[in-house]
Amino acid sequence: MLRDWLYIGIFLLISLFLPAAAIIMAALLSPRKPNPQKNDTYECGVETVGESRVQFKVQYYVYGLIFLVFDVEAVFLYPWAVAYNQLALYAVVEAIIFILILLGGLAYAWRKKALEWQ
Amino acid sequence: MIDFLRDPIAFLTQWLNTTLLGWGLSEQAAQITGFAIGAFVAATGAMMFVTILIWAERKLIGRIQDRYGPNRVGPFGIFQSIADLVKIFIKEHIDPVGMDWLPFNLAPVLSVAAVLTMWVAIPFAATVYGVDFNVGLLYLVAVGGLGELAVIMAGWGSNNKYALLGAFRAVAMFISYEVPMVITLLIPVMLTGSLSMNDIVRQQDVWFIVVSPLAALIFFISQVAEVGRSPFDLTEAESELVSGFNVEYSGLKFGMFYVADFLHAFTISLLFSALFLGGWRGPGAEEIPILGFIYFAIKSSLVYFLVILMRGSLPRFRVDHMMDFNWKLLTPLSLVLVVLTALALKLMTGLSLWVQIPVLLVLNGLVFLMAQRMVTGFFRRRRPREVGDRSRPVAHYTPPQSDSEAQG
Amino acid sequence: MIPMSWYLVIAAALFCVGLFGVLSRRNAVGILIGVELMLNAVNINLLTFWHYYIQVNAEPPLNALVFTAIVFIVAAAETAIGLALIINAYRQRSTVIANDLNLLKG
Amino acid sequence: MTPMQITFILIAAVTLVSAVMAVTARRMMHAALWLIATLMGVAMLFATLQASFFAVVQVMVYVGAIAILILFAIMLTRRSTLESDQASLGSGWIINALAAVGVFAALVTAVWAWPAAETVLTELPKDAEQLGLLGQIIADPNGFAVPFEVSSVLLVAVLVGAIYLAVERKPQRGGRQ
Repeated sequence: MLRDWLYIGIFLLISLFLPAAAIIMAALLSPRKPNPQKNDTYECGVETVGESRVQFKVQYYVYGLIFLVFDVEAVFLYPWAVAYNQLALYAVVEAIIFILILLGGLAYAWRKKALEWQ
Repeated sequence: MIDFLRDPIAFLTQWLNTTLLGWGLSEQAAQITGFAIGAFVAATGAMMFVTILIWAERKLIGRIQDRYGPNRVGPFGIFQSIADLVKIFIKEHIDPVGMDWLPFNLAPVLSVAAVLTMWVAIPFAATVYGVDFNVGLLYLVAVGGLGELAVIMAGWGSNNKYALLGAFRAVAMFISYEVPMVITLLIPVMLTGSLSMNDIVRQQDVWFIVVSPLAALIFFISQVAEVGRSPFDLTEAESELVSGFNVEYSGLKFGMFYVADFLHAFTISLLFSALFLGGWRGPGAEEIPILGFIYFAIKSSLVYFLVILMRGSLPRFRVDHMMDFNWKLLTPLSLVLVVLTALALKLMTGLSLWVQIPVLLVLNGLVFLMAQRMVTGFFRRRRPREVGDRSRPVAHYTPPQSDSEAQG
Repeated sequence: MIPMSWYLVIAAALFCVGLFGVLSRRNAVGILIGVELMLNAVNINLLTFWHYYIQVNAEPPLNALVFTAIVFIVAAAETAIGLALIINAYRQRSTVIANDLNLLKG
Repeated sequence: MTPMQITFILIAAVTLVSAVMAVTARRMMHAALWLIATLMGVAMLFATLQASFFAVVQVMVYVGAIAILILFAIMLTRRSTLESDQASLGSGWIINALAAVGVFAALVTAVWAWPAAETVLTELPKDAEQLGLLGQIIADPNGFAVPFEVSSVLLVAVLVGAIYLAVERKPQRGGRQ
């Protein structure tokens, strides 16, 4: 078990190292002649307008929220799914009630037009 | 020699291990060094493999669009990607004004690493896998989600409002499509009773795509969205957001996002064929691992071909349609499917496979038909109100004299 | 291998860093980040004791796992509601500085 | 020092340093990114404890969902955040820091006073985690079925409440506003 995680750690380090090494090598090889126009924020060639402090819509938060709720719920359904073959019918029904409550939440969000991208 | 042909990877691992032991390393150190070398080779191989993927994709897209695709460098243009690689390697790295150094430079690295790290838990053949541990499937989902962080870092670090908008839009899409994916993956887990990828592959006496085609479909769609491939390529909607979260990147840093994109597209094909198409399973794959490897390669290439075909033929979703499609169709559908599958399988315990599978198939078909009827009914009800929206200017040919009418 | 006290000390340190964040951050989102750190410290402790229990009694204490799961769920709930409150307050008062959010003081 | 202990110290250092950065960083965006680093560190600590399931769930739920939600909220409330760049911490932060150090000292003393804390955690057998048993007990009425259903209700309540709070209600025609 620990060995598995050790291997994953090694793999993670290597897969972080490879692209980083490639980028560093490319940065050393490539020319570097910065000038203010080149480094300016890119907006299709026109002069930059304003700063990058744009206001975001609350819709992003709502999607994040629904995602969070479903993710948490689904994650804790996984142990149930692993045990599925050993479970009796009532245990399955319990999980189904669990999912139906979730569906109720989704229906509420739908009715409140929280799923709409305005 | 026969041993080598049957299972080259195991053979090489064995050889490496004995060599390392011969150099006086302890057994543990030898194993770890062996693994590190293997991981290094696999990761480098995966990154090099991208050049072939890019070539194949450009060639195919070219064919779809009635062009030749790359055909100058080498036979069939096969060295085109290598030429591109050299070009992108020596391009200038531009640092935009007001960038945030660490997130800006970490983002490309992280986006590749997030995809590469998935490869450690994918079983390529009966004996060829990095690790086979008890939460492999969830590990793949979790690591796949790390790409979102790279997108956010890129958008934030470049100090550009289009990059930031593009990044947040992309992340909103990725997280939305993760929901149906996570939920449908419950079905293979229920059928297997394990989260280990190798167990899931081993259990597929009947491919899970046959047992639950609808789950496979939902998983496939959400995975394509997760990669941000067409028709879900809002991340690089040139016409709307200059080019998405990676506008400010140049040189190899930009290239790394591309590498991550192509590698991710192939990785989802690997995942799909491992989870739903039986992975490395096939006649003789248990005894001769190399055969399993070949089966797996063929299956994933077919899935990858499908992904390319979708990219070449489907128009881009509008962002609100895409969100509606996910939240109002895929998510409820996957929840209903999980509920019905769980109930049906439990009611049929003890029956033979030949009863269970047709019942599940019929169930999938019914759910699909129901969803299809509901969707068409929904659009039929909405049609009168949307007349103005629905006409497509491209589709009409109007003779010049009635020009003003057509325009009005 | 690692003595259990190391984990407990790390968890305590994480908890105190979180506590410091909760007490002294001016930004309400920062306060929530502090709370997240504290909850994570709790989870480290729970799982350390889970490991310890298996090692001593050779049978898995499922309560620990369920408890950790519930901490996860509560953390998710707390973040979601906390951030929604902050966004709502920001809408009405255009500020997320906790000291300025004193509507109830009158 | 075994290699395992060195790894542990490295992970712990990363976790703690990024935790400190997360509570002191000036810009909220940086604080959130440091928080993500901390959460990854905690996931690695879980992995060293051989709680694989929770290590993975930590990455999925905390890094993949909660941190993303915090990032979204930061972007939504950004204007006010930028104004307050100059002082991220309140005026009494020194007292608070002393209080936190005091709590830490008390906790560490408590750990040291407990002899069992010196137990060396050994490697567990491969199947120690028993996900299947966890799945059985959360669906077992004598086990944790009720808390689990309640947690589902809790999360749906959160969904309803947060949507109610966060989504702007458009002024209704003819109604009071």
